Amino acid sequence: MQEPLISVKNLKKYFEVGKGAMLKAVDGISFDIYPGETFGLVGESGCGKSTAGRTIIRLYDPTDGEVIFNGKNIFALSRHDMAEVRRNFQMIFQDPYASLNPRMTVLDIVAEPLDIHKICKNSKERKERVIELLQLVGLNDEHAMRFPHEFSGGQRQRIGIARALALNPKFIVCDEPISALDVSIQAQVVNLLKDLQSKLGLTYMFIAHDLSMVRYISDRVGVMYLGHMMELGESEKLYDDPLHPYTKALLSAIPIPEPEVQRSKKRIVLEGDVPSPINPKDGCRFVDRCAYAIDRCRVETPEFIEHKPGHYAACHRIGEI
Amino acid sequence: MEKILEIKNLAVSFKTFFGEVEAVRNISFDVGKKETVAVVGESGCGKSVTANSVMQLLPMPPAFFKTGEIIFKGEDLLKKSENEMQKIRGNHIGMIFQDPMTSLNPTMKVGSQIVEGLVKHQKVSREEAKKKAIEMLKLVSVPQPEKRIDQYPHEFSGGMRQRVMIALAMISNPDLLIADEPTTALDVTVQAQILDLMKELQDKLDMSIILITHDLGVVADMSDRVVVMYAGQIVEQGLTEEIFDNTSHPYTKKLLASVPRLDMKRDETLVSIEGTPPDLYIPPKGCAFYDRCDFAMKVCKDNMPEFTHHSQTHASRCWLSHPMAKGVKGSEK
Amino acid sequence: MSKYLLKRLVLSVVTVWAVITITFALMHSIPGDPFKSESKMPPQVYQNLLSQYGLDKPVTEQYVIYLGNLLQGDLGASMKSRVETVNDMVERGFPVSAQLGAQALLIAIVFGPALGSLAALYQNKFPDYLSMIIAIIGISVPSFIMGTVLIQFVARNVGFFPIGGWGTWQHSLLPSFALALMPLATMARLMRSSMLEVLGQDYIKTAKSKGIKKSAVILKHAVRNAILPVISILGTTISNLLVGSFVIEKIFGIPGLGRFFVQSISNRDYTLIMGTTIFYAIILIIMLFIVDVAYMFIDPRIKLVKEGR
Amino acid sequence: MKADTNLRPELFERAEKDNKNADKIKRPTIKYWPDVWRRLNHNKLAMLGLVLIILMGIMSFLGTEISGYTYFEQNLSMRNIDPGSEFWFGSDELGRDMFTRVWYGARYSLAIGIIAAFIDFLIGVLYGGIAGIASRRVDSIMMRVAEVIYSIPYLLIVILLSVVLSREGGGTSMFVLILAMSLTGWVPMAILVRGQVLQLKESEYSLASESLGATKGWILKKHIFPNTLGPILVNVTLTIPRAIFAEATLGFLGLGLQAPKSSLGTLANDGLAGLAVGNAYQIIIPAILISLIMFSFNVLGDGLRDALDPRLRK
Repeated sequence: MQEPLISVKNLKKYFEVGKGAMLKAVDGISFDIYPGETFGLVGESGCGKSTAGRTIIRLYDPTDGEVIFNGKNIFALSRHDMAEVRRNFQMIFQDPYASLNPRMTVLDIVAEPLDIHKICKNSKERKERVIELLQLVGLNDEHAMRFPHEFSGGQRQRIGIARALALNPKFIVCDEPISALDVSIQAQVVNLLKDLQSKLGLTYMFIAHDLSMVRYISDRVGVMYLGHMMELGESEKLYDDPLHPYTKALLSAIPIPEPEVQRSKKRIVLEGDVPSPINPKDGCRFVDRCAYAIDRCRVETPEFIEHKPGHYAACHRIGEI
Repeated sequence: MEKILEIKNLAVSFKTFFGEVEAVRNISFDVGKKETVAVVGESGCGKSVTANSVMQLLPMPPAFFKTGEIIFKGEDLLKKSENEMQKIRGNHIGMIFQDPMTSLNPTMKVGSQIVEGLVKHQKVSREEAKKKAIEMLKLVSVPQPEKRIDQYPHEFSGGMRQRVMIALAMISNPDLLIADEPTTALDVTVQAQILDLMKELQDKLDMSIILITHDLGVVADMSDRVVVMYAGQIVEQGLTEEIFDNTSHPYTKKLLASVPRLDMKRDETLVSIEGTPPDLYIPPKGCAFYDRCDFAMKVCKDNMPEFTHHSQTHASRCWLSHPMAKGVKGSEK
Repeated sequence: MSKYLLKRLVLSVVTVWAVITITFALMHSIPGDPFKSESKMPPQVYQNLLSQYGLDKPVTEQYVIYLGNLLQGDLGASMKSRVETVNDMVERGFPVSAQLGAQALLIAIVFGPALGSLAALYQNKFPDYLSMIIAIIGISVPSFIMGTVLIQFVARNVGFFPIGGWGTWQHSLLPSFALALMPLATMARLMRSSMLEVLGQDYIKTAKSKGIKKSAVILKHAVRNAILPVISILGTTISNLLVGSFVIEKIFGIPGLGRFFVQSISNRDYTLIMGTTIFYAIILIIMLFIVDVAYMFIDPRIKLVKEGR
Repeated sequence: MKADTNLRPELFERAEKDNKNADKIKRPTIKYWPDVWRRLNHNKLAMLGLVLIILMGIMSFLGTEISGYTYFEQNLSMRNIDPGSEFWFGSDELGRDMFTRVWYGARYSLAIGIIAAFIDFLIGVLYGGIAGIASRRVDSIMMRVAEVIYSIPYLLIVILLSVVLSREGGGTSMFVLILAMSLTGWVPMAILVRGQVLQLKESEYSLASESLGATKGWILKKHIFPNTLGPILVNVTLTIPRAIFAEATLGFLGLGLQAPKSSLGTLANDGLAGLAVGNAYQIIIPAILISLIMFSFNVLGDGLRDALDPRLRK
């Protein structure tokens, strides 16, 4: 079997929100990401998927856990060593309006990673590299001297992608890169990402709440709920044959753009909202909204185990339901 | 079918510093009794402006009506005075908005916000109003309504707030509900709850719904008929099945193809629409989709296509449907 | 909520203590002692005076004694006026100043937000321009100039208004107005921008969609929310009014605490300055505290904002 | 279809175009500060303020030179002369030329306002910046301290300090006035800067920069500082009139500069005495000048705020 590019082990990230209140955004998740694949991470707002992405590339200091890259735990690296590793990890952000500094030209924005790591010897080389990157994402040198506010949302997101590519990274965390965009533009960006992946051999972690898009782009998908990983598996298998009651409900909630299918399908409607991640109780995180919950679910947190080859889930009642 | 709302030749513009923006350009459609009509399109296509025009909630100036009629139960709303409109808003037509986090007054108790319209329209007493507020919260399945009416919006979650908004819009039992992207800001599981709730209430209360959305899945779920808007115009309209199964306009086709489906193979490519919609400061003379259309013909650039009727209910605005375009790539069904 | 109140209370007490200590330290950092300048005083008398005011003791002990006295409500003696204590002057002057301040505050609170709302509702129309002209005059013309102008051009020409002094309610009109103008202008400007922002909010649209009257939309939804930032600057406003009252009382010859304070400054009556300053500080900090508490009741979200996050 | 008559078959051929053109931006590029300047230029009131500030700035130096008098030269035979060709703004009760004294006073008032605003700026940016980037505990302590300082009434402290630091019977030196004003005046700036830094630190472009491997210093320099510049500038512009107003009030209360030096506040104070004996011009002229200065800086500050408002930038 292939060696994973990145191995996430028991990752935890808590935030202190006042006295004795702990927001457990990510609470012990583990998974591997293999080279060249797209690993999708889905879940509803507040499930901790973005925090997980940010913690993995050490934008946030982890509370606990390990991320193994090239045989080393990057959380244990010194600042200096981390700077080297960091060049391999990049990130694309959700809001193309907020993630580009409004006061910098596109040239300076895309060149920022080059400047930080002092890669280019002179301004000519720098500019050439930037234009090369812009062309890679379908923009050109005409756009280099302009400011972010002159671009449309999709164009901005492409600028963000060009910036992320500047250091020839191996791994890119895409944090909801399309959720702020219009439907017709989403496809542009997703196609570009796929295209770049095959061209440059990139590995993605694709975070989103749009389940259909995640299925389309990902090889494997993890489903998060309130800081826990509920289910993980190859995307088609997970979507066709979900194991966890939460995944089932989530999938059945997606409205399908085909009237006959949508109207004839039976929907599992979950009661209530996602509970607060502040000081969550022991036991399964989904217990309050789960139709199959038994007493055991309230006391014992289900283990995350492999039920079918490559298909993991955390539920006491798999097989029974 | 009995029509409850007819929009005829509506054109709405905004006066701005740079000139006139033609946000809605001569649209016509109607809504039947107990019918759900979805208005679909991308941001800036004029769908929200249309919704707000019916309620006359557009800021004027800068907005102004250029032409058109909005006939609601036989009367033209555009001819009504502000006072007359107030008797219709919240009473005969209710509205819910996109973002439940910002559409409730943060400093007013939820109960008072729900009944405020009722108190005005039906002059009910405080006691009755309170009873009615509790009843409405029960109707939209907010738990513990007796306690909840005395709370403030920030004590509610997003999904619960949208339920409150629905209660607020429905309290006077309106004939028409305008829902402007009611589930866009919500998670999928909550979206499913809200959509179910809307359908249930529609059955119970016999009302019509105009559903403004960009989510084709929601459209497929909810609507009887669909109006597709692009650059301030209607490019296609028809029964939901006609729009999805018998798509005519290239824009609608591309829009449908750009959404990934759950049964799609992973190696299929998503269709993307290159470029962006035109700037409505200077609306194009011809077809607005010309720049992004794969099948554009020479005629499309400077000549505005008329509607071609494919059935009693289905029409689209495209030159490819013209008899002279027979045989041109894209004209085949 | 009570936790926040308590925190706020503790902070207020600390502030009061800080003011007392700073004031005390400043007043005792003046080289020499206040009686040195009174020429040719017999040494015995001088010693007596020192011990009478406790000035012969070490500074730290004086500080403790002073704090103790303050706790009992004793603001100290005046050095120049041997008959009246600071407490006497406060008793005499404060009611006058308080009335003046309260009237000015009332004028500002009533007319400031009203003008600001009007300006926002009629943005870029005549009422907007008019309100903003008033507001610009209000922030540009310091109160001592406004006061002088009012005496010169209004009081001298209109017999209705007395030129100065204090007594009837007519006496208080012009000074209250002169004092109110700057806070009124500040509030009007703040209210205008706040109102414009609120009018663009989604919940205003919701309110309109209910079909309620325009006036109800404005009063119950817009003004109610737009006034919050105005209330949050009330503390600063009160502080400005207080200082403004020094000036106004001087111009109009009003026998308020402010005038005593100004006189004590020109007389270099250090104990009086110290006592009055501390009294002012305490009053102000109490006002700030009240404003804060009031704000908490008016804005239901504040509990979350201040405690949670 | 009415247009049918004009339709020729060749119109129904594929149009030759490619969709690649869709990314082209037609409008010319606009840089940030030129755009702000353009916006400010549209604001007539703000421009009036700017012009007045420049004029008054020039006059505060030139004005004392062109009258032929000095600000301290007394001429007891020429007391209380009305404005005219002899004394353009009249003379005061000691026979000094008001024109020279007013501009001399304006120079002091402006200098005090600008220097005090500058010191507030320095301390405020430093303190607020440190609080913004420091750990949450340090930040919380720093803000508590600032809050305590801020709830001490500003002018009360200024008065107290002026009393303590000035010599008996004499006036207060400019240094003391500025020191006194800066003692609490920096707090609003610090609160503003801290808020901005906290907000920008969490902004996605700062996070993006961090994810690229940037150090804190880099982010501060490249992302946070340039984006706080606007609000800081507005605040400085609005601090100047506040300091000038404070100085004028002090001068009016008899705590201003020592005669024969003058500021607009002390001139107004002297003028109040003149008013009592019927020489209204002695107070009106400095009053107008103070008001004009306050007006100019306030409208300029407002204009700048509007010009910098990101919501208006589209």
